Amino acid sequence: MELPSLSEEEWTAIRLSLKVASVAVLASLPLGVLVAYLLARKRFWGHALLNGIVHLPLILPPVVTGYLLLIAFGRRGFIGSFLESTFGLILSFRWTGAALACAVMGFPLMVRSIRLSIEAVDLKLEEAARTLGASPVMVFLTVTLPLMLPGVIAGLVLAFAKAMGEFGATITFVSNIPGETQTLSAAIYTFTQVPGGDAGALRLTVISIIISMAALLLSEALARRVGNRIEAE
Amino acid sequence: MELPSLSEEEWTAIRLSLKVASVAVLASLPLGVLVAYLLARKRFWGHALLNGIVHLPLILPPVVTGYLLLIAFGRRGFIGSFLESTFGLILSFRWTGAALACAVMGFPLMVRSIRLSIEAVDLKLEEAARTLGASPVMVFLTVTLPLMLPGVIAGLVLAFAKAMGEFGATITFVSNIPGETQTLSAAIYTFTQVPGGDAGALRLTVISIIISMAALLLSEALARRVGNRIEAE
Amino acid sequence: MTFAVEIRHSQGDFRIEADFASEGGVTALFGRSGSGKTSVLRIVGGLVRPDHGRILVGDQVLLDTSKGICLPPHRRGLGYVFQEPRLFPHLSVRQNLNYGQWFARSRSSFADPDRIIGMLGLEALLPRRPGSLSGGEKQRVAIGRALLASPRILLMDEPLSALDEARKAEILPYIERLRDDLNLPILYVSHSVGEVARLADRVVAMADGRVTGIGNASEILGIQTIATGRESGSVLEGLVRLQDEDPDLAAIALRGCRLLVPRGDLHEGQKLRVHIPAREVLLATSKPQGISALNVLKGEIRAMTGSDGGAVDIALLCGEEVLRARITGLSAKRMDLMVGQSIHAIIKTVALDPPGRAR
Amino acid sequence: MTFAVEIRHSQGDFRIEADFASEGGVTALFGRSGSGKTSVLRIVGGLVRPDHGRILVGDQVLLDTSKGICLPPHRRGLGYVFQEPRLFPHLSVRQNLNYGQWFARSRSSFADPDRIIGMLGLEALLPRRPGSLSGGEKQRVAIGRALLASPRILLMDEPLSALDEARKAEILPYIERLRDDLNLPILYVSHSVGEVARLADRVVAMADGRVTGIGNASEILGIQTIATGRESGSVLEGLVRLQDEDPDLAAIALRGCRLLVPRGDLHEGQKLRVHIPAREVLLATSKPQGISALNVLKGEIRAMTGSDGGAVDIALLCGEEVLRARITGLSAKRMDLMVGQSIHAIIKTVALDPPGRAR
Amino acid sequence: AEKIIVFAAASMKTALDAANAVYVRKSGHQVTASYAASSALAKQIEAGAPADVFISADLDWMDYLAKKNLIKPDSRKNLLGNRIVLVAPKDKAKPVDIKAGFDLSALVGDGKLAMGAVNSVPAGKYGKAALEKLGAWSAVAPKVAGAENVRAALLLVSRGEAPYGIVYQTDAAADPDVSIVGTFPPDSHPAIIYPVAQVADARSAAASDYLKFLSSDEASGFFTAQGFSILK
Ligand SMILES: Nc1ncnc2c1ncn2[C@@H]1O[C@H](COP(=O)(O)OP(=O)(O)OP(=O)(O)O)[C@@H](O)[C@H]1O
Ligand SMILES: Nc1ncnc2c1ncn2[C@@H]1O[C@H](COP(=O)(O)OP(=O)(O)OP(=O)(O)O)[C@@H](O)[C@H]1O
Ligand code: MOO
Ligand SMILES: [Mg+2]
Ligand SMILES: [Mg+2]
Repeated sequence: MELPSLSEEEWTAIRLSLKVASVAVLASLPLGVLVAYLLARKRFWGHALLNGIVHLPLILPPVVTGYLLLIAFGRRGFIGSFLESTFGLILSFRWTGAALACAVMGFPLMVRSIRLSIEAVDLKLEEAARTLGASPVMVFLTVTLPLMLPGVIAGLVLAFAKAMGEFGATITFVSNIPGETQTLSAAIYTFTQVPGGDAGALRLTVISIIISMAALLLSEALARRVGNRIEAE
Repeated sequence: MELPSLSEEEWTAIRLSLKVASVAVLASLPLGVLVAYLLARKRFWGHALLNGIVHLPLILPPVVTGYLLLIAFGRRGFIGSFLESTFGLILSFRWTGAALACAVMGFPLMVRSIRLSIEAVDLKLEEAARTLGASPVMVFLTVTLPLMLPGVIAGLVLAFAKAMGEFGATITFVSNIPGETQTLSAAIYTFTQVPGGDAGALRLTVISIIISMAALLLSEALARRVGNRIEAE
Repeated sequence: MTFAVEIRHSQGDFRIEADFASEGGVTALFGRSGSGKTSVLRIVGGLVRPDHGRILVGDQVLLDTSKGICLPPHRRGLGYVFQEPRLFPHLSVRQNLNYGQWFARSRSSFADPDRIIGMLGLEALLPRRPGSLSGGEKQRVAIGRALLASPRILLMDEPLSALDEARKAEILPYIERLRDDLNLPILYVSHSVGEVARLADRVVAMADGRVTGIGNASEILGIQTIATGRESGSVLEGLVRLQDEDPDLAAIALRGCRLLVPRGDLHEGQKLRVHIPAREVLLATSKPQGISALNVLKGEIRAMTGSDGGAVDIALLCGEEVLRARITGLSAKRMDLMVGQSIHAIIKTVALDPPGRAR
Repeated sequence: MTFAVEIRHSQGDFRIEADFASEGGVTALFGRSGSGKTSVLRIVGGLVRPDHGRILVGDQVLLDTSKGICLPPHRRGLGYVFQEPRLFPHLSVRQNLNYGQWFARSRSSFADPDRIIGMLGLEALLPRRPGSLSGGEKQRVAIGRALLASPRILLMDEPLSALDEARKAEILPYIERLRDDLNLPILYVSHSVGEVARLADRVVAMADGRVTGIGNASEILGIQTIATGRESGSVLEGLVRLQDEDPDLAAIALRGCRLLVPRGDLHEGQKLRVHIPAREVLLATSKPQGISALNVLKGEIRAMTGSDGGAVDIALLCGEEVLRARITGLSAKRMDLMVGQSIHAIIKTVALDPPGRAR
Repeated sequence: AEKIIVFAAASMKTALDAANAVYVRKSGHQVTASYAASSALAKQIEAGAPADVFISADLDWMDYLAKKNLIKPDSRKNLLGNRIVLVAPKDKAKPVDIKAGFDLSALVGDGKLAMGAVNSVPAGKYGKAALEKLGAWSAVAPKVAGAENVRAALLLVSRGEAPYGIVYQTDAAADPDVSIVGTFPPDSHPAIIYPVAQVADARSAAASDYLKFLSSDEASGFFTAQGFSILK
C-alpha cells in the first residue's frame, strides 16, 4: 500500500506516539516488576488491595481513569501540585502526562504478564543460587529475572500496544494538543469525529498498525532468543 | 460505604454488564486457548500474522475497533449478514453484539496470559504422558491444560476486567440502548458527559469496582488452590 | 519377543550409530556417562525421530524411516522409566500411578496395582502429591507408573539408581519375573554391573554414541574391563537341583561342574543364571580342606593376562564352563601359575548374587 | 572442623528428630529411601528453618532457634550438591560452574577451575547449555559448581548416583583429599555402602526421621545389617608399611595383625582405613597352602549369630582387631565351628576397595 | 508572535482547522487547537489547562465554566448555530414531512432510530426535545439507539444498520451514503448553539484578537461551507 504523504502534524503525532509509548513502557517497567514480584511471591496485608488497584485502569472506563488522573495529577491536583512544587515536574497537558496515562492504562497488562512468569520460575533454582552464596537480591538479578524474561517481554509488548491504542484516558487527562499531547490514536479519534475524516483516520490507523507490528515482531524475535537459551531444561 | 439506591435502569445496566462480561469471557475462552496454543507451540506460515491480528484490538483506538466490528458484523456486514441468514444470529444492537465487542477487546489479554502459561509447561511431562499412552489430545487435556490453569485464570480475569471497563468499541458497534446494550461503563460514560453527572458516575463506578474486585478475589482464591496443588514439584 | 534396533542420528555435535538386536528378555545398555544410552532410549520410545532408523519389536515395526513409518509414542505400548522422575505435579501419587491405565487398551495380568504398590512401598504415599516426596519415593512412583501402564516394551533408564540396597533387592526379582514369565522385552540402562549381570540377556556396550560390543552378559561384562572396572567376572547358566543334604542350599548343574547357591525360592529343574565377579574367585594349587567356601571347582588354566594394578586375570576351564578369576601378581608369582596347569577355584557361596531365573 | 546438629522439625506428617555431632571429616547420612536424609541436609543448608534446632560448624553458630539465630543460606559458606542437578538453564555450563565464584568472598586453593573441570571431564561441555546434557553430565556439572564455590561445608546428596564406576573412581579420591587436606566438613548422603565405608569418618544411620545409630563406619556398617543388607562387614584402621617383596603391594599394620593391599599411591607411615565386607571373608580350620589370597589371618571365634538366608555371621578376634565373616549355615555345620575355636580368615587382597586415607 | 491554544468541540475540526490556517497566515500568531468532547475540555479547563479559548458544542458546558468563573463573561459569544435533520440511507431515502404528530415510529418500523445518546450527547438532547415537542417521542423512544456521538449515529445509518437517524445538518451534508429526508423545525427544539469564550486565565494576549477573527466574515465562510449557520 502506498502511503499518501503525511502532514507535518501527522508526523509529529507519530513521533510523539513513539516517544510516549516508549517512555510509558520503560518507565513503568521497574515498578511493574516490583509489583508483580510482590504479588507473586509475598503474602502481606494489603495484597488484595494492591492487586485491585493494579487492575483498576482495566476495570474503569478510560474516561473515568482520565478524570481521576486529571484530579490527582493536574496542576491543581494533590499529587500534581506536589510534584510541581517539589520536583518542578509538570504532567498536565504535557507529553509526560500522556506517558503517565498510557503507563497507567498498560500497567495491569504488564504486571499480569510478569507475575505469571515469576510464578513459573522454579524455586528450586533460586534455592540452589542461595546455597552458592547469592543474596536474595543477587538471586533475583541472576536467576529469577533472566528466567522471567519471557513474561517481561510479553508485558512490554502488551503495554506498548496498549499505549499505541490508548486515547480515552489520555485525551481526558492531557487533552489533544498537537505536538504536545496529540498521540496517533488521539489524532485518529479526532478524524473520526468530523465528516470526511475517514480517509485520514484510515491512513493513521495503518501507520499505527505498522509500528505496533514492528514492535510485535521484534518482541517475538527477542522472546525466541531468550527462550532458545532456556529451552528444554 | 452506603450505596444510594439505584434506579431501575442502573440495575438493568449492572445485570447486563455481568451477563455481557461473563458471556464474552467464557465464549472466547476456547478460541483463546486454541490460539494461545498455536502461537506458543506451533511454527506455521502466518504465525506472525495471527499474532498481529490477535493484538489488533489493543493497538487500535477502541472507536476504530468498533467501526470495524460494525462493518464486519453489522446487518449489512459480510460476516453479520452471513450469520443472520445462516444461523439467525443477529449481533447489531443486541447484547450479543456487546459481548462480541468485549470479547474482541479482551482477546489479546486473554491470549497472552494463556500463551505465557503454556510456554511455562514442562515438555518433559508431556513426553512422559505420551509414553504412558495418551494421545496428543489427551496429553493436552490431562497434562497441559491443568498445568496452564494459572494462566487461564489470569486471562479470564484480565478479559473480565477489560469487559467491565470497555465501552468505546461497544458503544460504537451496538450503540447505547438501555436494557439491551447499555452496559455499566456506557452508563458511567453517559454520566460523565453531562454537567453535574459526577455523583452518578461515581456511584456506578463504585459498583463496577466492587463487581470486578469480587471477580478478582475469586480468581486469586482459585489460582491459589490450583497453585497449591501443583506447588513445589 | 525379539527386538531389533538400527539408528543413525545426529543431535548437535553428537552422533549416534547404534545397531543391535536381541532375542528378547532384558537388553542392557551399558556405557559411561554421555555415551548415548538415554538418546537411544528416547528414539526407541518415539520421543525423538532419528535421521535414519528402523526399530522392530516382535514383528511390529515401530519405526522405519525409509518407509516413512514412525509410530507415535502413545501407540508403541511403552512403559518408560525416565532418568528423572517426571511425575505429574498436579496429580496425586495414586493418579500418577493410574495415569497409564486410563489409556491402556487392555490391562496386563502383571499390572496389578495392589501388588506393585506393595512391592514399591507406596501405600502411605497414595494421597500425597509428588511435590513433597523424597528422591527415592519419586523414583519408585515413576517405576510403578510405567509398570501399571501394561506396557508391551519396557524402557528403563537407571530406574534403581536412587534406591537403597534393600529396596533394590525387592524390585529386581519383579523385573526378572516380567522378563521371564511375561516375555516382556526390556531395554535397561544402568551403571551397576551387578544389576546388569543379573538381569541382562544381552548387553550392548556403548561409547561415544557407537556400539562397541554386543554379547551376552558373560562376554561383555567379562571382556569389557574398561567399561566395568573391577567388576569383570563370569556369568554362568544351568539347571537347579535341590539338595537333600541342606535345605538352605541348592546346586546349579553347569556343563561339567556344579555350584552351590542359597536356595531362596528356587525349585527343582529351573533354569538359572549366576554372576561370579572375578575378584571373588580364589585359586588354590591343592584342594583346600576345612574351608568355609562350599564351592571348590577343579579346573585348568586356559589363559592368563596381566591387568592394571598388578592384578592378573585368569580364565579357567571347569568342566566346559569358563570361569574368570582375578588375583594379585604377587600371588600368581608365588603360586607359580602357568597356562595348562590344573588348579582349584574357591568360590564363597554367599558371595553369589541371589540368582535370577533365566528364560 | 567439628560439627554439631540438633533438629526437631515437622513437615506434614513427617517428623524429624536428629541429633548428631562429628569431629569433622565426612559424616555420612545413611538410611532407606524416605528416611529423612535430604530433609536434614536442607535444614543444615538453611533452606528450611526447623521448628527447633541448633547447628554448629566449628565455633560458628549457623542456627539456634532458641536464640533466634538463623543464618541465611548464602552466608553459610555452603557447597550443596542437590539430589537432582538444579543447573541454571539460562547459563552455559561454564557460567554454571563459575556461579558460586561471583559471590565467594575468597577462593579456596582447592577450588581450582581447571583441576575440577578436568577431573569431572567437563572440558567439552563448557560452552553448552545444561538443557541437552546427559543425566550424568548434569550431575558432574552440579558437583563442580558446588566445589568451585569455595565452600566451608560441603553438603552432598547422592552426588555420584548417576555416574559410572570409572568416573566415581576419579571423583572419590578428590573428595577424600577435601576431607583430609582441607579439613572440610562434609555431610554426605549415599545409598552405596562402598562409598560410605570408604569416605565416612562417622556414619549416622537414619530411619523414619530419627537417628537409629551413630558411630564410626565400622560400628554402623558392621552392625546395621538391616540397613546394609548383604554389605555388612568390618572397617579397620592402621598404618601403611611398604613391602620390599613386591612393589605392587603394601601392608597395613593393624593391632596385632597385618593386611596386604594393592600399593596404589600409598606411602610409608600413612594412616589408612579399609572396608572388608563380611561375605568376602573365608574361614579355614587349618592354614591353607598354595592359595591365591595373600591375607590369611589367624584368629579366634568370638561370636556366632545365625542370620537370615541360612547364613551365619561370625566375629573373629585377629590380634586385637575384630573381623566379621559371613558363611553359609552348611559350612558352619560341616566345619563344626564353635565360639572360642581358633581359625584362619582368608581375605583376597584385591577384594579390598582401594582404601581411602584416614585423617 | 503569540501562541494561542483553542479547546474546541471535536465536531468543529474541519472548519476550524481551515479558519485557523488563514488566521495564522494573516496574524503571524500561532494557533493550536485541541479537539475533544466538550465535557472533557471543560473539565480540563477547570483543572487548569493552558487553554486560551474554549468553543463548546452546547451551552451547558459553557455555563458550567461560567458558573465557576473560569471564562471571561464579557468575551462570551454565541458563535455558530446548527440544525438537526432526519437522515436515511441514500438508497431508501424518501422525503418525510416533519411536523407535529408525524408518525416516526411507524417509519422506523422494527428498526432503530440512531441518534446521539439522549442524556449526554447534545445532538441527542436536541433530537429528543424536538420529538417530544412534535409528539413523536413516546412511541419512538423504545427504538432509539443512542450513539456516543453524532458521527457514530450517522455511521449506523450510512451502514444501513438503522433506517433513520437524527444528526446535525453539518455531518449529514458530508456523508455521501445518507440523504437528508427532513429538517426539524427550528422552533421544535432549543436553539443549537456553539458558544465561544476566552478562558479566565488565558495567557495569550492575542486571544481576544482571535475571537474577533472567528466572528469575521472571512472565518464565517469556512463555517457556512461546513453547514453551520452564523449567529450574530
Ligand atoms: N510436606 C510433607 N508432608 C508429608 N511428608 C513429607 C513432606 N515433605 C517430606 N515428607 C516426607 O518426609 C520423608 C523424608 O523425606 P526426605 O526427602 O528427607 O527423604 P530421603 O531420606 O532424602 O529419601 P531418598 O533417599 O528417597 O531421597 C519422606 O517420606 C517424604 O515423603
Ligand atoms: N543437542 C545436543 N547437542 C550436542 N550434544 C548433545 C545434544 N543432545 C545430547 N547431546 C550429547 O549426547 C551425549 C549422549 O547423551 P545421553 O543423554 O544419551 O547420554 P547417556 O549415555 O544417557 O549418559 P548418562 O549416563 O550421563 O545419562 C551427551 O554427551 C550429550 O551431551
Ligand atoms: O481502554 Mo481503551 O478502550 O483503549 O481507551
Ligand atoms: Mg542418560
Ligand atoms: Mg533424598
